[in-house]
Amino acid sequence: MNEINNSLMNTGTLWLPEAISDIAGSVDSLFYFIFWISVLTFIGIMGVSLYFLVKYRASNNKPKEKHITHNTLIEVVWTVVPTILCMVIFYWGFTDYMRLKTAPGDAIQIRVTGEKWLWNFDYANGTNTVGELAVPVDTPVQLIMSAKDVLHSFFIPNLRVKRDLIPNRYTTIWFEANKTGSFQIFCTEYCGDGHSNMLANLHVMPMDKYQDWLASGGGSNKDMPLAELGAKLYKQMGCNACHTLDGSKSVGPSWLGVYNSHRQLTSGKTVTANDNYIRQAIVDPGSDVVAGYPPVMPTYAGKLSDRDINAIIEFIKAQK
Amino acid sequence: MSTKTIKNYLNCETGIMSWLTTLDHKRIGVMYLLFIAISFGLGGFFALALRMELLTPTQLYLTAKQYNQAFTLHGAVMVFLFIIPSIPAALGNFVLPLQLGAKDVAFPRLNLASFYVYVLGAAFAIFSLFNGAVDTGWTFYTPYSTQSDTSVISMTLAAFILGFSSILTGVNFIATIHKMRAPGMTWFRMPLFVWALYATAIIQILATPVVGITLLLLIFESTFGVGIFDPALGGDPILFQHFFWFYSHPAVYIMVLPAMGVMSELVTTFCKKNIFGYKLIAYSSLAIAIISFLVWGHHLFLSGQSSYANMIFSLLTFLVGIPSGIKVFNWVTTMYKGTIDLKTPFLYFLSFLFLFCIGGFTGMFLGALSVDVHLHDTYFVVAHFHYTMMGGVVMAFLGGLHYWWPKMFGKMYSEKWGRIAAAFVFVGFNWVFFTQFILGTKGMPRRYYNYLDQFQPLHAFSTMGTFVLGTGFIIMAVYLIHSLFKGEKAPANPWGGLTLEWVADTPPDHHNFHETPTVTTGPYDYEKAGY
Amino acid sequence: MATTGTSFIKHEVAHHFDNAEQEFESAKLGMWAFMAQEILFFSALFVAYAIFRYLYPEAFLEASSLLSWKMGAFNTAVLITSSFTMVMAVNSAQTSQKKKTFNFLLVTILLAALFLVVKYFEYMSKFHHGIFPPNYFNAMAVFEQVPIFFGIYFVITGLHALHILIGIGLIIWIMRRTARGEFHADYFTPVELVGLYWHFVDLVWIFLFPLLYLVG
Amino acid sequence: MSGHFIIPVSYYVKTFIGLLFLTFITVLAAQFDFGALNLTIALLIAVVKASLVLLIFMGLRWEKGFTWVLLLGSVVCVLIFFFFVFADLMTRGAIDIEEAGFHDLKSPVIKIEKGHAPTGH
Ligand code: HEA
Ligand code: HEA
Ligand code: HEC
Ligand code: CUA
Ligand SMILES: [Cu+2]
Repeated sequence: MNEINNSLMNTGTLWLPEAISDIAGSVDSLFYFIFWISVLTFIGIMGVSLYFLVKYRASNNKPKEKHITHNTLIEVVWTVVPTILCMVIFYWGFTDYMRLKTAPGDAIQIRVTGEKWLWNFDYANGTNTVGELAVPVDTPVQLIMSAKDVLHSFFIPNLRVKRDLIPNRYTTIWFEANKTGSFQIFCTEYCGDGHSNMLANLHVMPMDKYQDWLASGGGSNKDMPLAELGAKLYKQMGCNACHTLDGSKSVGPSWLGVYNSHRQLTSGKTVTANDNYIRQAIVDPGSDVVAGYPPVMPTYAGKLSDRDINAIIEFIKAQK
Repeated sequence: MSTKTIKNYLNCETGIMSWLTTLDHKRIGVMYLLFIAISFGLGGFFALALRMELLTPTQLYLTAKQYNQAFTLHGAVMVFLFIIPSIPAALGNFVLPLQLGAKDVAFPRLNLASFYVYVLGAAFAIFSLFNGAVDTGWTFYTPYSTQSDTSVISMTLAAFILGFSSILTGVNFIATIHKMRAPGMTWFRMPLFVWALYATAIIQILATPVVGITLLLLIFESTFGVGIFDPALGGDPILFQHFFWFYSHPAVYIMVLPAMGVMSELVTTFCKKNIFGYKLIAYSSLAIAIISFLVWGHHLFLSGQSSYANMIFSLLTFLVGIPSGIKVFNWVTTMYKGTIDLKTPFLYFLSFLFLFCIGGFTGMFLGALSVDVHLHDTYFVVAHFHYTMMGGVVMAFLGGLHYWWPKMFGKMYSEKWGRIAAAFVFVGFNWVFFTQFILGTKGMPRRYYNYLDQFQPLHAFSTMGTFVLGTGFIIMAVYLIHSLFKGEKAPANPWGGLTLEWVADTPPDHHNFHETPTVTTGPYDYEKAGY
Repeated sequence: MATTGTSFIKHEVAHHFDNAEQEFESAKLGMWAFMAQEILFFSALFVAYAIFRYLYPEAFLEASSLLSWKMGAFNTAVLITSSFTMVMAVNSAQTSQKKKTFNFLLVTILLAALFLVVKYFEYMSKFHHGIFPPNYFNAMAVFEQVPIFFGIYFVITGLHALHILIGIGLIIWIMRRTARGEFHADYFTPVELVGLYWHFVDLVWIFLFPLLYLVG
Repeated sequence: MSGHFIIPVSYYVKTFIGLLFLTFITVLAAQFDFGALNLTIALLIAVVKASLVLLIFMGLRWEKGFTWVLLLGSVVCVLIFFFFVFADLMTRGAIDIEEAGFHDLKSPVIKIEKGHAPTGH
């Protein structure tokens, strides 16, 4: 699967990124409606002020006049007109919101679990991915979301959808993408150190491709060389949220030079970071905790196949 | 009682103890001012720190945790230590009794107590800074805040204590406004700044205790567990957000209402015109205060709040725009056929008008449900609230500060440098934050330490603006401090203001007025004054 | 109303007020504003209570049955009585009856102390059965949300008890001033204000008693 | 003389007796089960008691307008607080039917049916 190919900055209109669903388009219309009302009112207010500033400067001597302190008509106008505008905006915003909120009954359902700091996606057929959400184009998709630890929020800018994930509770969003390609997913509810690395990719693909993808258990990596797969998993599984490759300390230790080095554990023991140790660190992170770090790494048991783990080990080896 | 001497409140007693134990509202106001300036510097320091980090998409010089602490402390310091007390406690304390023609606030001792409560709260905040800081965001959302290993408890305690300082100020102002008005000063002869402080005081009294108890509950939650915010026990984390915003939304009007009051003073004085729609402005302050209690849910649109509640809150949110608009239009109309004098305070008035309108209009974007789905928790929100808080409230604060500076210290500052600094601040501010509107609509989430490479040009541009803004503040600090020592002596009424504080000496006497003034007209009767 | 007796101290109106009337009214207004603040302070707790009672009615029923309503009822009576003695103290101060004021205040304090003693035994018996705030809760309960009830219970009664402690402090303070003869028909503001505060404490309990002890 | 009012002691005595009596009624009423009315009855009595304390002991009855405004204002605020929080709580999942199907978790999405409150961890 390719990297994100649709930039947020360079597509779409001046203000908004490209919209890839009908509702997103409608949201944009409202955005621009408010935008132009604001711009016009703003120019009006500023223009009038500027005119007064120039016209009634203290240096412009002017005859003494009775001060105007009331004008019922104008006061009513500037109360009533904004009120009406506001009600229009409210109503429009609300109806679109309900459309954004209420999924059609036949939507494909995908479960999303947010945890510090990665996204899990579970498909009905048992396929499970981390950080990669694939959906068919022109088909309604509903995400049933919940969080494992703290609040997270699932945000796809191109679809104009966003919703918080809450522990012990389900929230949902739905969308129907009308364009294929890869798009950015963000976590937008602050969730700690890895918040800004809690990213994922949305892949919108034609139905047949989607079916293949599902059947192969979330895209086949069979042909990829191990080290390359490791590099891919490093990003896809969210290891990069906590581990750097350049030696700088993040939430977890950097992977630079880890392989075969001596690791000081909180238990007081020192061990060598061989293949077994790394494997253990991945599937049961709580067992050996490196000194100086909090025991916060999630377990990847069940999320990574043996081949995946081997691939990551190869990748870590390569970080010298 | 008041013998005619050249003594004023600044030099009638000397020595540090005479300040620390003073019951004079003017001195207490000045002490607040000092602390608030320091807090602003501290908050600004964190702002610079976090903007620097955002120069590059990945790590520049802070770790993720340090960055998170930086924006949390920036937000918490700016909100709790700086902006909430800024206009009411510093300027209001100084000006309110003077404008009412009173000798002091109703409870001078309580006033001093509220100052010390503030200092105590500040001490806790500083303590938490050195005790591991906080990394929860200024909103302290659960369950993250009950799990974070940083010093959340001391910071929430700080906010709790600071809340009480604010409540005491509110209680004091209510009693003062009701009972201490000079003879002849009816409700509709009160200056609009007083009206604004009155509306503010109501919110302070009725909203602040809720955040107090909320933060207390948070503390208990993380120490003993109360369970009500903890999903693992069957509690509801969204409840915390309800509790928090029940206060914190009205709190934004605690900030902006006094700012609007200052605006009304500035526009009349520098246009030499009776204000347009006095009563409407006064009532709209009350209207805003009341509506402000009904809209807190607009911060929860995407939190899992029910759609019914979303609908109600969205509808009510739009209602706030109307009284705010009334004020804006009234100020503009006041300029009509005025005698406009572009002095430094009036420049801040214009900045406020410009920036607050942008801040307010973008609030309308956020209030619209479907649009908020896209914009929530992006830099658009960051830009919105900086336009209202910094662009609105801080501009008004600076305007008020420059307006009353001669009265406070008896010295004039350099008008030329004042204008230059105002220009720097205005340009720098737009530079930093207008950029962030575009970042936000394009999808850049807030509270992000790392970001996508494609956002870098705008982020870097925004960071550059910070230095222009900072320069403006440094210039200001220099000429204001300079004026204290070398400034020209200020006349009693440098701007030709008509409210009662300009009747008092400059700086005012210890007892404010030599004899209690009697009021016979409205506060802004410039027509009678010959304009 | 003239100051009666020589054992009283004449009250000086603070310099920034025009007269005693203005001083008294400001103080009272300020106190009422503070009371409004107190109402909101407790309101959040009541809202939390209402929500969880609505969500988990059975758990609340079970939890409430673990409390002793007899102790609660007794304490309610104690507080009401103390409110009465307080109001009598204010009345005595208003009529310049120094000795009576002092005695009524004393009784009020004793009643407040009695309330706290009962409360102490109540807490102790809860702790004894492993009923602690949720993090330390280790009692047997059928419903899983029972700890939430007790979380709320401990916070709300704890804060109420704190208010009582503060009240006791305030009453001691006005007792000393009463003994010095500062309060009389011309000046009794502090007595009246402390009275307001004390009644508020009673007010909160009036709601707490049925809500916490008598769920059913 | 405004502000200074001295109320006859008999008022206080009567109020005191009334309050004790109402406490007794509260306890008495709790011994019977009125079903859904239990809470209403308890609250009703509490409100009457509170009003007595406010009006007589705290002297609100003799106070001027603004005190009433303050007090009613704070009560209204509390009601707003209650009302809106409940507006959220009671309608979660209500108009978005799709959402309503998914609360097998022990969570306050919507009210857990009577008798079906989950037990054990
Ligand atoms: C001083 C502070 C201040 C002020 C005054 C305001 C004013 C307003 N705010 Fe803002 N707001 C904040 C500070 C402030 N805000 C903060 C700090 C946050 C984020 C907190 C956080 O999450 O960290 C926030 C967040 C915030 C949100 C939540 C966004 C989100 O997280 O998704 C919303 C949503 O509705 C909102 C709306 C509004 C509205 C409608 C107003 C209105 O009051 C604006 C009214 C003014 C005008 C509209 C302009 C003048 C009017 C006219 C000229 C008349 C003509 C007008 C029309 C025709 C519309 N604000
Ligand atoms: C009053 C409120 C206020 C003010 C004035 C400011 C002012 C500024 N803010 Fe802040 N900001 C908040 C309130 C405020 N902010 C809040 C509430 C948040 C949310 C936090 C959260 O998410 O939890 C936030 C978040 C926030 C962010 C988002 C962080 C993120 O989401 O990752 C950013 C990023 O650019 C930012 C930048 C700035 C900048 C550049 C300024 C500049 O305007 C600052 C200019 C000031 C200076 C440059 C200092 C100058 C002073 C001196 C030179 C010394 C003079 C001193 C003396 C005389 C003693 N702020
Ligand atoms: C939530 C943050 C987080 C994520 C995500 C994370 N880790 Fe870690 N990791 C840590 C922390 C903290 C440590 C150090 C403490 C420990 O050993 O448990 C660690 C330690 C390790 C170690 C031992 C390294 C050493 O220096 O001895 C390995 C190997 C490792 N992680 C691999 C991974 C892999 C592979 C992934 C992704 C599939 C991953 N981690 C994702 C936080 C994380
Ligand atoms: Cu997950 Cu932010
Ligand atoms: Cu708000």
